[in-house]
Formats: sequence, C-alpha cells, structure tokens
Amino acid sequence: MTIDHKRINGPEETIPYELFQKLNTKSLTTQFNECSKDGIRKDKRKTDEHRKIFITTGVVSQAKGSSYIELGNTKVIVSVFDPREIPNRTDYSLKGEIDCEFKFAPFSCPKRKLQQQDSEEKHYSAIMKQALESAVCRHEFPNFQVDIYALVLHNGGSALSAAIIAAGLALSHAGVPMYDLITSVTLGLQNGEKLVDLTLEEETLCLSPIADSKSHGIVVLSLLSTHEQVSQFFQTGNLTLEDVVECTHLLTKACKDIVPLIQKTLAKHVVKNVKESI
Amino acid sequence: MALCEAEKTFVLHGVEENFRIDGREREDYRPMELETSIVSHAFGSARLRLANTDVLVAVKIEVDIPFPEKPNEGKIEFFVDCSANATPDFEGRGGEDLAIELSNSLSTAYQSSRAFDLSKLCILKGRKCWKIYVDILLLECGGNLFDAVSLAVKAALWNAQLPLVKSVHVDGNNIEMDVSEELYDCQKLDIKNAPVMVTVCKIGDYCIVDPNQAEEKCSVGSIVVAVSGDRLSTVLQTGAGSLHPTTLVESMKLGHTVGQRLNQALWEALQQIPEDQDVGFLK
Amino acid sequence: MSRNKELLSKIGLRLDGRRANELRRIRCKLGVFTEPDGSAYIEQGLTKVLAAVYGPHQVRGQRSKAQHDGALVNCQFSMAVFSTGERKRRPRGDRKSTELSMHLQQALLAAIKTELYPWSQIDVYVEVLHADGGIYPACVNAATLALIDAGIPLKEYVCACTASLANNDVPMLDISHQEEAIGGPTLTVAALPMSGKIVLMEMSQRFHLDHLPKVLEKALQGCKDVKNILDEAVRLHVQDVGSSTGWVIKN
Amino acid sequence: MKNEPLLCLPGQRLCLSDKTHTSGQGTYERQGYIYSMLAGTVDIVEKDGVQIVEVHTKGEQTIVPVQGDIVTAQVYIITQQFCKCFIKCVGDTVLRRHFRGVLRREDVRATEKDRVEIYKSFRPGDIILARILPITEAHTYQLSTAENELGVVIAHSEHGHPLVPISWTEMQCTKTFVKEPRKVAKVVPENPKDMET
Amino acid sequence: MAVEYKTLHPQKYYNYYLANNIRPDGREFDKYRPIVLNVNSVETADGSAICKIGQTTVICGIKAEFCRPKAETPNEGFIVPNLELPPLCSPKFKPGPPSDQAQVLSQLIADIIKNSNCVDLKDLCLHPDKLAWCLFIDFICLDFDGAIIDACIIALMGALKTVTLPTVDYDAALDNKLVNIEERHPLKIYSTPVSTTYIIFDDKYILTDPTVEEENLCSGLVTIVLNADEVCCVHKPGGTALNEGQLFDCIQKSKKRSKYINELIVSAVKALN
Amino acid sequence: MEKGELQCKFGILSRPDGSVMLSEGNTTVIAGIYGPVEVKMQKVLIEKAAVECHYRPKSGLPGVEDRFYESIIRNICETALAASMFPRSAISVVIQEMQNSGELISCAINAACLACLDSGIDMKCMFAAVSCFLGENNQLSLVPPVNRKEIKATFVFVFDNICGKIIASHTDGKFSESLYEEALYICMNESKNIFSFFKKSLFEREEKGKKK
Repeated sequence: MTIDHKRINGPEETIPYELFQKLNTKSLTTQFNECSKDGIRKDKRKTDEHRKIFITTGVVSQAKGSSYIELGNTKVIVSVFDPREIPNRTDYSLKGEIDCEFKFAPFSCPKRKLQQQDSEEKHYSAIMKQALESAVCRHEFPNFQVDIYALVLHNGGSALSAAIIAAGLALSHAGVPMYDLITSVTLGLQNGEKLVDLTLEEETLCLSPIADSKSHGIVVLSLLSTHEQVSQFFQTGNLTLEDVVECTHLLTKACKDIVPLIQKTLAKHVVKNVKESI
Repeated sequence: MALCEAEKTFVLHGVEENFRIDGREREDYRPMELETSIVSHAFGSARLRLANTDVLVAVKIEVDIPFPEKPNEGKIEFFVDCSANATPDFEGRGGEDLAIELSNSLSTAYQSSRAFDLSKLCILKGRKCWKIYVDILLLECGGNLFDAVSLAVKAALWNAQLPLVKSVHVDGNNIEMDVSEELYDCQKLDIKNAPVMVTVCKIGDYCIVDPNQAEEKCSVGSIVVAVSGDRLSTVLQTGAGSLHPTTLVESMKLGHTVGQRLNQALWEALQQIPEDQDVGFLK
Repeated sequence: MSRNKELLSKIGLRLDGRRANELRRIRCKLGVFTEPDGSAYIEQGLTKVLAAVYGPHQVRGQRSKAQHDGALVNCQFSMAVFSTGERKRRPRGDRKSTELSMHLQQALLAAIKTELYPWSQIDVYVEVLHADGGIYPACVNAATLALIDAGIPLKEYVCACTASLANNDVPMLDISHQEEAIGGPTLTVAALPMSGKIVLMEMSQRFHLDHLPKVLEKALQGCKDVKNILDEAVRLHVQDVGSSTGWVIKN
Repeated sequence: MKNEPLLCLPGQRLCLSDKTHTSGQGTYERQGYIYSMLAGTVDIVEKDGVQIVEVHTKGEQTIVPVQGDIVTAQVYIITQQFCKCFIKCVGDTVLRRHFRGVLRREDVRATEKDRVEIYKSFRPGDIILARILPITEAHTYQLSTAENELGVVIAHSEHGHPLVPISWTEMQCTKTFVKEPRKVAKVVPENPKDMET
Repeated sequence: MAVEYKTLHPQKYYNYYLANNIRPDGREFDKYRPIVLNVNSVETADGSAICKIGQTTVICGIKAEFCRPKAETPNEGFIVPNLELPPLCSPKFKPGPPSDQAQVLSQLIADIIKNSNCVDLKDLCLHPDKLAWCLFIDFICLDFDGAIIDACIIALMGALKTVTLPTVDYDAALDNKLVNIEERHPLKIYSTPVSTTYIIFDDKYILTDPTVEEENLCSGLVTIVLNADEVCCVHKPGGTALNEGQLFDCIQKSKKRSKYINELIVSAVKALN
Repeated sequence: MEKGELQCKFGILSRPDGSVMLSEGNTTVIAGIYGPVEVKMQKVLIEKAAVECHYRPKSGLPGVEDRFYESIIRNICETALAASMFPRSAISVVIQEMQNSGELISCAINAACLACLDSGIDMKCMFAAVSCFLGENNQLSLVPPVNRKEIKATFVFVFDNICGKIIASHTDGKFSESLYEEALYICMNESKNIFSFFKKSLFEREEKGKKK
C-alpha cells in the first residue's frame, strides 16, 4: 500500500477478518435454493416483488437538491449542485453536461472500500450518467455542468438502481428541468429464476454460473416512464437472447411499479413549497 | 468531428434507403484487416484495422497471487490506452474516460466463467496463479471502437501462448514452479466463448451495425451487445439518448445474430492466418 | 558477469553481429494513418515507433499560450505499456516520458520553420510500440518523417543517432538495448545533418573527454546516414503519391 | 388565489399543443403535447389570445443567466481594459454558486465610450447591476452597464464606510465625506436597516 | 430582498441581528441546535452511528481488519480515523484528495481519540507482535453546516460503543486464524469525550454551536473537548484573541453540555439493545 | 523551571522578504516570509491578503499532522498581520523544521513572528508562543523532559503583546481544569520574556544594520 500523505495511514498490510471465518461448504446451488425457493425468497418476497422503499428529499441543506433512498437495507444519499463552468473546456457547447460521481462509503460493503474511486465505482458513475443524460433537459443550461454526487452508505444490493432513482429525484428537487421521472430496477437471473430488486447476497449468487447450463446474470434497466423510453440498460453474466428479452419486459413493468411512489414523494415536496410560499 | 444538420439528414436518408454513405447496407461491416503475432516480445498480440479504426492488442502474462476471496481463479486485466496519435483530444489524460469505458465493458463481458474460465489460470490454490494483462492501444478512431477492440482482444488471446507449468513444489512458505523450458511447449487459451461485441446504432427508425464516426454522431441511441457463443454476456447502452423497450429488444436481436456471424468470421480468419507474416505497419 | 561481455569482439563484431559503424536496419513508411495531418512509422532494428502530426491549427486549451512570432510546437512522448520487456504501469506521465517529450520538442523546434505560423500550434505525438534501445533517435526520426508527411516546412531534416565507446577505444554507432544494458556510455545526438548543426546532445555514463570528438563525429556520421535513408523513403513516398495524381517522373 | 394551484411533475402531460395553447417556461413540447419539465405549479398566461402554459417551482430554481438578463455582480479585479466580476444574482434569484463575468471598458457606459476609465467607474468590492451581453466565449459572461439603471449600487470607500450616490458619476463617503468617482446606477438603494421590519 | 442582502453583505446582515442579541436562525448566543443520534444503522460496518446537529450530518463507520502490530509497540493495535468532506455535503468542496480542512479535522479527531484514551490500544492486540486489530474509523460528512467536529465526536462515541468484534482463535505457531463471526464481543470504552465549538464573531460576540455561515464569517474559533471532569483538548487555532475569563467561561458552558450529550449517547445505545 | 535559551539569527535566507532561524533550547526552526506577492486567481480575496503557510518537516513530504500545524500557524499569522492593508495579494509563510526536542510548535510560531518582523510587513500585534509540559510527577515545567514518554500533557499558548490575550491554545493529553489554568498563567508570564527577547533581538539587528 502506498502512503497517502493527505490521510492518516494505517499499518502497511491489513486483511479483512471475514476471510478467516469457517468455510461455507454448501454448494452454490444449495446456497441459491436457500435464497429463493418455489418463488419465495429469503425475506418472504415473491420473485417480482420490490423491497420496502423509503424515499425523501431535501436531506442535504447545503446542496441545491438532494434525496435519500432506502431500498430495503440499501441506503443511498444523493446531492445535486448548481450548474458550474465545465472544467478544461474552451469551446462553446449547446448542451449542458451532467457529471456523476458514484461512491461507496468505506464501510458500506462487506469488504472495506478505499476512499479513492475504484474501477467499479467509475463504471457505475458512467452508467448513472448514461441513465440521467436523456432525462435532463440539457439544452436549458448550455455550456454548464450539473454535478451529481451519490454516496452509498450501506450496500444491501441494487445500489446502482437506488442511486439512479435518488439522483432523478434530487435533480427534480433542485429544480433542474427534466423530461421525465426516472426509475431503475435491478434484476438477477439464476437457475431459471428471475428475481426483481436483488439483495446483496442474491447479487453475489447471480454473478457466477451454477453447475447446470442455465442462464445467470444481472440486468439493470432505467426507464423514463411517461415516454416509455429506456435510458440505460446494462447486463452482465451469460444469458440467452430469450432471457434478456423477457428480463426487459419484467424490468419495464417493475420500473413502472415504483413510479407512483416517486410521484408521491415529489408531490409532497411541491405541496410543502406551495404552502410555504402562501 | 462536427456535422451540420444537412449532413445529418444525408446520413439519415442513406440509412432509410438501406444505402449508407459508404455504400454499405445496414447490416454490413466495413473491410477488416487482422494480423497476429505482431508484437514480438508479448505472449500474444493482434492488430485489427476496421476501415479507419486501428487497434493494437498485446497480451502479457505474469505469475501472481490469487485474490483471497477467489482462491481458485487466475486474473485477467484489461488496460486501454488511447494514444494521442488518434486525436489530439487524447493528449495527456484526455482519453481516460473512453479508455475506462472500453476496459470496463471488456471486463464485464469477460466476467462470467462461461465466457472466459479464470479457474484454468490457477496454478496453486490460493497461492499462485497466472495474471493476464490485455493491453489495448488505440491508434486511430474511425468509429465502432467496441467491435474492433473486442475482435482484436479475442484474436490476441487466441494468439497467446501460456507457459506450461510442469510441476509445483510447496515447501512451507516457499513455492517453486517448474516452468517448461521448451519454447514451443505452450498451452493455448480457451477462447471459444470469448465475447465479441457488436455496436447497434439507431439512426432514424432503423438500426445499423458498424457505424462510422459520422453515423455515430447521428445516432439517437446505441447499444453494445457482447455475444459469447450463442449467448449474451453483456449488453450496455452507450452514448446519450434513450430507446423504447421494443427498439431495445429489436437491437439486441440484431446484435445477437450479427455477433454470431462476426464470431464465425473471426474464427475462420484466425485459422487462415499464415505462420510467418511480417508486415505490420510497413504494408 | 555483464562486465565480462565485450561490446566489440576481437574481430570487430558486435553482439548482434554488426560492425562498429553499422546502423541497424531502418525501415519506414510515411502516411500510415488517415486521421492525422501527417503520420509515419519507423523501425530501427527492433525499436518501433509511430508518429502523428496534427496542425498547424488554432491553439488548443489555454489561448494565452499562443505566440505572436511563431507556432507552438507541442510534443507528447508515450510508450505502449507492452513496449518493454517488463510491463510498464502507465504509458506516459512519468518523469522519463516528460523529459523525452521536452527533448523531442527541442529537437523539432530547431528544424520547423515556426515563424510561418504565428498564433498557431503544431502537435507531434510519438508512440513507442517496441523499445529496444535508441528510443529517442527513433522518435526524432519518426517525427521528422511525420512532419514531412504533414507538409510542414522544415529547414532541413532533423535526425538523431546514438553512439558509444567500445573497449574504451572504438566508437560504435546506434546502440541497441542489449548494449545499453551491458553498460557502455551512450551519447545521443540530434542534428541537422546537412548543415552539420547539433541541436541536442545528451550523454549517459562517462568516458574521457579525449574520446568525445571521435564519438561525436561517429554520431554525426550516423545522423547523416539516417538522413540518407529517410530521404530515400521520402522520395519514394512522394513518387507514390505523385504518380497516383498523374505526375510524370523524369529520372 | 382564485383556486387551488395545479401541481405537476416532470414528464407530466399537461395539454394538447395547438393554436390556443403553446409551451412556455418550464415546459416542453413533444409529439403534439405539452409536458412539464419541473416539479411545481401550472400557470397559464394569456397573451394575444394564446394561452401560454408555464410551470414554476416554488422552491429551488436552477437557472443560468441568458442574454438580456439583469444580474447583480461583485467586482473583484480591475484592469485598464476590463473588470472581472462574480455574478451573484440573476434577476431576483440568488445564486448559490456565482458565475464569472467580464465587463469591458467599452461597455461601461453608452456615451463617450472612448473616454471611459475603468478605475474611475468601479473599484474591487463594488456591487453592480449589469446586463448580460450575447454569449461569445465559453466560460465568462460579457456584461454591460451602458444604461442609466445599471452600474454601481453598493460601494464602500477606501476606509470601509458606505458610499452614497451624489451624481451619475460620483459617490460620497458617509463618514469622511470624501467623494469617489463611480459609474452610478439610477436606483435608490434601500436602507438595509429597514429590512427587518 | 433579505436573501439578496445576505449574499452580498453577509457580515453586515449578521451584525444587525447580533446587535439585537439574536442569531439569524432565531437562537440566542449560547443555545445549541437539536441533536439526533442514530447508532448501528449500517450493518456492513462493525460499528456505526449517524449524528445530526441541526442540519450538520456526519456518519461514522468502523471496520476492523487484521494486521501485524508495529515492532516498537508489539502489544498494541491501531486506530485509523479519517474524515472525508466529499463534494456531496457542500458546494465548497471539490472532488479529489482531501482538502486541507479535511486533513486538519482528521488530525484533530485523531488527537482527541488519543488524548481521551477512550479506547486502549492494548485491547486491540490479539497476539503480541503477530496479530492485532486495526480499526478503520471513517467519518463522512453528509451535510456541512458548521460545528462539524462536535458532530464527529458524538458520532464517533456512538459508533465505538456499538462496535462488536468477532472472537478469534489464533494459532501463533502456524499463523492460523479462525474467526467466529457469530460470537461477537463489544469493545471496551473507557471514556466519553464531548466536544463543543464556539466562535468569536466580529471580535466581540461568542456564539456556541455555529452554523456554517457563522463559521465562514467568524473571526475566531474555539473547540473544547471535555471528558467527564477532565479537559482533553482546548483547541483555539488563532483568530481573535480572548482573555482568560472568556476562555474559562467557555469551558464552564461545555461542562453542562458534556453531561447532556453523555446521556444522549447512553440512551441512543440503550435504545438499540 | 528555566526555559531553554532563545537564540535567533535574522536574514539567514536571501530570497524571502524576511527570514529567521530560531532556537529554543534544542529545538530549531527556520522561517521565511514572502509578501505581499501576487496571488493565484482561485485564492484572491477582495478585501484582504490571502495568508498561506507552508510547513516542511525535517525529512519527507508533509503529512496530515504537518498540515495541522500549518493551519494553526496560518491562522495565527492571519490574526496578527494587517492583511487588510494588502487586498488581492498573498502573504506566504514558510516554516522548515530543523530539529525538534518537544517545543516544536511554539518555536515555529515564534519564528513566524520574528520572520514577519524581519520582513517589515505591517502587523496588528506581535505574538509569542510558550509550551508547557506536565511531567510524571504532576509538575508543570517549561522545559520538555528528556524522555518523551514521561510527558502526560502538553500545553501551547499563544499571546499577543498588546493586552496579553490568548490568540491560540493547543493541548495534548488529559488534565484537570485547574491544571489548565495553572499552565495558562505560567505561560502568560513567560510570554513577557519572549516579547522582551523579540525586542532585544530586533534592537540588536538595528544596531548591526547601522554599523554596516
């Protein structure tokens, strides 16, 4: 480990203690069956059921817009700031830019994350940007950049989807003009089952194939609901075309399911503002 | 590259008529040139030229320690370098965003053990494994980078020779490996299912493959489909713009069929590559 | 061990079988890419370098850098991570690359008629694909070819070459990586070979001052030889390009 | 308030876009319909027999200055040729993050442009009202004070005491009565002490 | 108009209020903002807490990892506190490595942990010279609205009091470790330091528990950390000079608050069980 | 109880506008000051000079702990310097640690004050720092114990020379309130000696200047 002169440094080498626990000897198949059996999952959900979602706006007083979301155990906070000049840019651009920074808090995952962004976080930042770019009316702030910062406080699975939903809400809260409300859902495939809104455990299990030759993988989809446009789609793993197509349909529906909740949250915020202004 | 509205309309009309600006049909690729073993001191290498897009890939292999959480697996790392030769915008760290996007898409496409089995790279559980560095140098950008990069990577991995470990001795904390001295005593990597990516661009109401730079500019949304065998290993949306779910599904279907064709073509091309070729950039 | 290896055997042959004043094989090509305004590829022995030239164009980035009396020459040296035996961690940004970028810029400034393009900028990018000794000379030579390909007015060719001293006596031309590693002193010279002007001279390790004239002379001779090879390549290239537009070549 | 305000959310379809309804501030048009792009309330403004559909937020607004806007800015650097400012408010909206602006010598006043001297018009720290000129460069806004209503509104003398305007070109220190030259805006500065009432 | 005046001439805006013995947010000079403490909210951490003082929000998460003790202190573990002020919490901060401010605050937190002896490093040693715990204490500011250090210390104590470490069977001869994740034991906490921040405004007013606006405009800052009856830090990094009386007055005020916050932490931790 | 001898040498660096090498007992520090100089665009302050401080440890790159000292010294200098005299400029104080035997911070602060005085930049007041140590025997002392492990607590106070008020206070370790009070008065008394040392040194510097 190189010494970071701008932080307090620990000892040179540290190892997470989780590696030394008693080995889990169960095969992946049994582990997965424990997670999901006969269409009922560990947390008593059906395969296409969302976890409980709690969402609120205006949590960061210093930010222009902010929101906080709890997707089951997953907790994400997002803040949005005023447009600022695009750094290192000299030519005039007709469309504004948005810049996303997705970060896991060091203690948010089972394995400790470093303070610097790693490649996974950079990848997620890019996906977030992709998802939000087509939702924001970028021509309204030419030449400027809106910064969006997402911080995962606790990763309980589907953190990226949570961050995208929260970011969409934070943008509306900041009064950034938007074409539509954005929702996002993560889905996992394993052993012929399709699970909506993954927990962390399910996420890990969907990443590697179980012995037989069925599809496995994770799909994330973000939807602009009014215009029914997919603004971002991301899949990993190993899936047949039929599986992917089916997932797309499942996810579109799942995304629409949470729209009313987003609308309610936002409406609450508007009502509050209207009342204050009277 | 900046396009004015009239130029965009021209491209759009071309796509509608199924007669694109360079004369191709919607599902056609531009001509490709592929060479392997072009970097003499790498374990494997390939150079792919897809019209104006030029990619050079070299594979280097080192001995490493497996990740503690995956003791049975070797490692593969993709590193993309956008050379400033391609465009002055890449000077310094200018190409980093693109490079990260490309390397991330490669690593997700190779993530599943069905696409590329890392467990074959393990030498001794938890102690020693091979680490494959796939270094991609982008020399010229003429559109459709994802396809070109994935093809070149697959070709370079096909070309790569993994040293043969004859035996491993463990003595407490010391591990001795006996690597075959014989120069031709090597293993080939299994890359049968290594993914091939296809970029599908939506222009107007139609989807095309292998967009050139002008077409990329006119696209209202595009997806990259990584095809591994007859399955999909990664699908991701790129660039600004959104797609209707139906369009999305259609593009994936198109990408899936084209990807399989492309994979087949690559496979045939690889078999035909002559043993001793020395052309490189002098051709 | 390496000390025992002699740079020059008794019969006057070097480790790779060359004679003391022999260059490695140079092969080059102009116009390898379409996107840049000029590009070139050069092989000197195993060392392989690609160069690309963009410009002259408007000054990018900070406008205030523009000069009223001449073009700004911006050079970037970069090495592919796989170019060396041991994999490099990053292609550029380290001290050595920055230094080489600066040296390249100095050499090129001496040849380019910058005064013709005030307020503008010329970008020269070199990419080393395979490093096997003499990286800097190969970069300078490649950049020269790329500049010619781009049609940028030059005072004359700028060529570079390395020279060393074998057995503390015999000067030796065009040092390979193997010879560098064994540890002979290396004198790198970039020159304008027609006028015989030296634009850059750099030396690693040491030898007695008395040896300098002959080693330097050798290096300059090397530069001239390189120039002749490049010149031939350029003529061939111009003929190629010209004939396609209907030139009639009179010999 | 004649009736309950009508709430709307981004992406909400508001009405058909036809001869009598056009899309205004905070809305956009797509495929013949008008949609909202903000979370706020719907306002309909009648103009020339056409109903302009607008959406306004009551909370935070994200705006960037556009050509023609009146902005409040603070001068921070002056040179012979121009002065640089931080734009702090656009119209009535207070910005959380300021923008950069440049006021060139020839844009200070409308008449006798060639005789303008920057240091006789502005001093670092002055608060000015200015208008945004057409945008030419990427990062800075060009400003103009070439109108009677534009120019310095709040300023302090060298010793830090408030200045009050005494003419178009001069302000006077309230404590030392020293006169200082300024390009004064034609507004009566509100007495800050009245604010609390 | 008030908002505009506030952005253009904040100092004067504040002075008008303070002259009337009230702060713009309606508090009197020595009044605190409400505090909310929520412990063990992040399950992936070994101990965690979120503290809110008014709008200021800090989350503290503790993760333990194995490491080897230093040669000069073979029977001690490590505590590595770091504060992040991410751009998320305020437009003042930019992405990238920690700002000077973040570094100064990290160091102050480290000093307070060390001075107060709230954790005995010897407790963190599992086997002398071979194996010890390293506690990574990461603070992330979620909303930067003044008195950040106070919030950090409350969150720190909340988190430390909820830390549980798994039991470890260590075989020194073979360097074999076996961790029993289910069987956890709490960390022993020896004291509870409490920090209170004051600012000096316009060289004459002393305000407690400042907001970020007040901090930006103040002419001096004092942080006093008390540990029951003992003082463990009086940190006044320059700024307007105070006389002894004013300084001791601050210490007296802090004493009262220290008791209150101690109770708050105890009840928050109790509510958990 | 006697404090380590103070020794100083002015103008030991030629480039800065003011410089000094100061020793307190076995602790030595070099301080230099540049200012007012041109300031970076990002740091411009409209109504006063931007004061910055760079603290360099004896070896290696400055870490987090050094940044902490840096901020304290910077704040103190900002308080004492008449920064509003030089708006839109910068004053930078550079401190190089030479040797540390315990009273490093106070020595660095005093050196900063002397460097400011040497440069002739306008100041609102002088400042002097005094360190005080609580030993194993619960006795307060101005001299650091030889064995660092014996220190139970350290106090550093910085006073101004006009009304002897406390500009800065920094403590290390745990202690009772009364002990803090005691340390404060000990240091306050001692600060007078330091101010007179400052005056004496400056006077000597003047004398030397005249002779030349």
